[in-house]
Amino acid sequence: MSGDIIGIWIGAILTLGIFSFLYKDNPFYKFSEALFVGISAGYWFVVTFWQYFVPKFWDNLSLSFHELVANGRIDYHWIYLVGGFFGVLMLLRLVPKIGWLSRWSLAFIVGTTAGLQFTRYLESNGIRQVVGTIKPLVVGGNLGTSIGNIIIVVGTFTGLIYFFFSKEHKGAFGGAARVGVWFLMINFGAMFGYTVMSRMSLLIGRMDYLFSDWLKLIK
Amino acid sequence: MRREVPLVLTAIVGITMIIAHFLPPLNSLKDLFEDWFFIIAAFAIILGILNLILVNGNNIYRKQKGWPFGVVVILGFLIMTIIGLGFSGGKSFQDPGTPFYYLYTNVYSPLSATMFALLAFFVASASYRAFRARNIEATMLLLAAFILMIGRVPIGYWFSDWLGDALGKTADWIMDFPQTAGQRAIMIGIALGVVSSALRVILGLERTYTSGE
Amino acid sequence: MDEMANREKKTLWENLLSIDRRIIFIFIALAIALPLFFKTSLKMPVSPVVQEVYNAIESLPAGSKVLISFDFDPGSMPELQPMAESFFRHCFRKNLKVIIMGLWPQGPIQANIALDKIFRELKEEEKAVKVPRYGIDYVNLGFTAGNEVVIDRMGHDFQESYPADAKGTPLSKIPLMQGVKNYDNIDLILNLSAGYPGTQEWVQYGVDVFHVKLAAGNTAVQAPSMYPYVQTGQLTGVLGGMKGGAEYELALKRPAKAVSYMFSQAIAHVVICLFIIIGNIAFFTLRKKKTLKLEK
Amino acid sequence: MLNRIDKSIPLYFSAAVSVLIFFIFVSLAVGVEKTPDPVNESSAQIQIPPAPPTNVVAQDIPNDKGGAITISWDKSADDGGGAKNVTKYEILKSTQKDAGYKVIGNTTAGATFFSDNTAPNGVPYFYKIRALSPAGSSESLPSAPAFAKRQWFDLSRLSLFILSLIIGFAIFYFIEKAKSDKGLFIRKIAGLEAVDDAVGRATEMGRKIIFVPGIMDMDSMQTIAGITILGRVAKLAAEYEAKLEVPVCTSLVMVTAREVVKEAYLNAGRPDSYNDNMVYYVTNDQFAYAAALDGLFLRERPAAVFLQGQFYAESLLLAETANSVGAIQIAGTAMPTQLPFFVAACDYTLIGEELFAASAYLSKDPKLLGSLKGQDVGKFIFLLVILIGVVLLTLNSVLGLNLPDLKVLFQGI
Repeated sequence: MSGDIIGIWIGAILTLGIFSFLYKDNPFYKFSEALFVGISAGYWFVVTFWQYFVPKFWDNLSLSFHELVANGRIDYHWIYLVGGFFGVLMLLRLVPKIGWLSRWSLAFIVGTTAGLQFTRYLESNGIRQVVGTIKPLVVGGNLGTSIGNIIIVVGTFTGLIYFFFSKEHKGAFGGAARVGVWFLMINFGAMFGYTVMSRMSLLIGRMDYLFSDWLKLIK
Repeated sequence: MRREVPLVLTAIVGITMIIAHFLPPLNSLKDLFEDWFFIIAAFAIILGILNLILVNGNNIYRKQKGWPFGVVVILGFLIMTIIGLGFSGGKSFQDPGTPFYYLYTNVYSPLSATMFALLAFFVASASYRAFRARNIEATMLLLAAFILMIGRVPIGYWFSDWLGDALGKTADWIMDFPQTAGQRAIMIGIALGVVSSALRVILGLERTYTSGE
Repeated sequence: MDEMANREKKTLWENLLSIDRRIIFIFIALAIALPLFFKTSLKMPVSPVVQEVYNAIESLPAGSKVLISFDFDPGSMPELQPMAESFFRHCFRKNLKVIIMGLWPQGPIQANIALDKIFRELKEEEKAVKVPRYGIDYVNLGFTAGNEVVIDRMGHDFQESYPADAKGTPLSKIPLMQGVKNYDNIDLILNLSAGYPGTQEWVQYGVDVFHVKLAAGNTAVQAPSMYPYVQTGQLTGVLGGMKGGAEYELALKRPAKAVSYMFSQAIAHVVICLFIIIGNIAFFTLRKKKTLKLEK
Repeated sequence: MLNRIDKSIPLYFSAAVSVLIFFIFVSLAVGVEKTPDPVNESSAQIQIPPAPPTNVVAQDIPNDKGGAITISWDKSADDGGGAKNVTKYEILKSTQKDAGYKVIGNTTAGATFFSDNTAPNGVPYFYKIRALSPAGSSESLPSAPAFAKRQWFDLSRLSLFILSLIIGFAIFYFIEKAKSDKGLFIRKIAGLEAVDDAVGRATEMGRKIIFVPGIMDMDSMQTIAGITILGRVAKLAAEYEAKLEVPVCTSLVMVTAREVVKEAYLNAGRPDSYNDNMVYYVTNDQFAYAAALDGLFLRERPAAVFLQGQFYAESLLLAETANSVGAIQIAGTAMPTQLPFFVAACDYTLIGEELFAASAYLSKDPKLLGSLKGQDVGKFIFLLVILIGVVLLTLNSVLGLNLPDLKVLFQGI
């Protein structure tokens, strides 16, 4: 029980330490910041070890090792050694003379990312959004939907025109691009306004922590 | 070897990933490569940690300005790591009752949540500065933000059910139509940007990170 | 007009335009903190998307299995933790079996924090109700890396992603997991999500492929992009941010944190809007003055 | 200018024609949509045990690597109707039509299909569905035999494949073409025009440039785009002899960014000015990283801050703090949720696609600029699809016609 109380005191003091940044930079904030950096680096190191390294690498290899010892069979889990190989290449950066070998691992990562995201974005960001925009401009007897559809089609169309790089924004093309910018602005404003709610609730959460969990002023 | 292997490797892996998307027997390559990525990242984190210790250790050694905070960074890291790896029951290090869980809930979590909560203040100061009706574009930004801010909370209901409903509905309408339209244009543009960058990377046109020396 | 007064006024507006942001910070802090001390609950209708989530749980017979995926971290606690608590309250009240998992590393810890609180509450308030037992009434599978791939693999067999629970007990030895092979044996999936991977991935890889029944709680930022899925029925319902959490508490007839927070929320919004209005008045007053000067 | 537009017209035209041909081709392939069979709900008598499920159909799951069969059926009349007492369905499988059935799984009431992922390729299986209620159970007739097949090409992704080819080819074509075509027009991007000024200002003031490549790892294209921009900025910084600092969030980004910055200094002819300490790791944690950067901004008071990459909620934490110390800020991200904050708090913001165009734009390399023109062809195709699709649907709606819905083309996606 007392451990909990000490814990809340620690948490509350660190909370105030971060908030003190709003006034100005000060040793209290610097301490909280330094502790945060250290603790979080440790946190992710531990998480990486137990939740990535062990299950993805160690467990897979020990599985295939057991299979080899028990049945003399070479099973497909050995393939995770390739990942380990690239991982070790990364660590070779610590040896200046052969550090350049780490670029092989970078090349593998960058190639994978480029290939994966090529199709992923074209599909989910490109085609899905295009399909979503194909709507009839006039829907019989439903003025609201008609207006909504017209706005979506016009907004997407002109917004996309804004992004053209190889045409000068002049004349009718420039006019369309201008309308496109209006839609982008409405999008930004709306997203901003929408997010305010969520940001305020974060602060409410912290205030509640201070006033009810720590000071017990609110029951 | 130094120059060619990375370029060729990037191209081969990239093209394989694209093709694998269309050939069902190769679909699982994606999962495998992602697992490999996690393994590489897990190895690589050691580089980052060494760098962190080196930078802070250096500050302490040379007694540079603010060096005591370097001590805090290194101590924080060591405590969390030693407890997490050695004294919190291995894989179940996140279970309630472990020392790791205690540090998580009482140190990591409050720091993280408070940092996030600073946004409440910054949202206010940024909107005060940025939302001025300077021209048509800025006015649209301002109006959309204003209506959404009012419409999303039940302020209108203080006065009357009707007003609350009308404000909420206007806010929903903006989100559903003009907002969606702008968002779509951005997203489609991004799709093409990614496709083009990915292709430049695969073709070896943008290769700053794998050539040289 | 008096020269002096004119100059003074001008400086006032100018000061307002380039106000020290710390003054805004104080107002925001007060706007959030003070209302917390008043027990005011705002009039608020329970919106249909929230009611749908409530109905989805309410309609399950006792003993049904519910999978809750915790896909968020402490940063989103104020928004999602009240929802998590409400979900647990509702599930345990209905005697449902709860399986917890996480696509975010910190998710399962958040689940433990919520459970901790609920159990204490149960012990204090409703002594008659038995506290749920681990392995029989609920189980925490923990986190596993792989994002949407995890969702896909679990559709074939939970074992592919989770050979054991978070404590390392093999699933085959956990009573609750008997007869649970994949989503076919789960009656409802709940997802608490603050980003990627989250509700969108559950819809695309869980609902679209394996046709599970899914309801979600989201941060206010993310919720609007989920409404289209609710329209098409891919998602049963969604709780959006603190407001969604508050509405759910009202639906559950057990107002808790989220409801009491809504007052602060509203006041803070009013304060920001007032600042924006003041900023614009100052801006236009100054601009008018400048043009007048130019005309002279 | 006119001349250039003229030259590009045939290309836009041929792109349009190929898209149209593709539409016609796929429309024919997709064919007319089947109307679903009406569900038979007439026999609502109270029966014990429940009425059996009917119309059991087993099929290979299309477009997969094999090993799976999907089974569908019509609900028992007592599921949702009649006695309403069906609690669940069991799925039975056998290699013979009349014997040897074993339960392989179950579903809740109301379900009408099940995927069997344990069917080896090429082996025919029969399936039955058993409806269970407290009063008893009843089995359906067996399905026709089905066997799992491996498909080599995923036909549901055909339209994506063709589109990838067209856009990929367009980009490739313009990269090649740009090698000879010197006068390629690219519109001004304000945020990128300001890069020179920002670096110059940092040099004059003798203050630092801080470059933040987002908080994600190298498995994001946005991070990669951010790092290529870092390459251009580092080269400028080397030329101007400005001080550059790059705090990063993951180890892989640290390693990559070091390569890039080192290379840039080498290319600028100042390899001696480079040292590894310019790029350093802070922590993998989103908010701890933001806390460290905010402290850094206040203490160093940088003259210019670049925020280029994938950002989440920390976007405004960084931008507002950098703004408060008077730094010129050039931000860029493809995260639609964070763009509003950059737009509100930064001097310049690269919006979505502009982030990916930035490195090409800054390099002024004709080949890279050519790829931007290729992207425009992609946009043109998308605009065309939207336009045609909208016109067809509107005609249908206004005139009551029955023209094809272009959405059909992308059904599988």
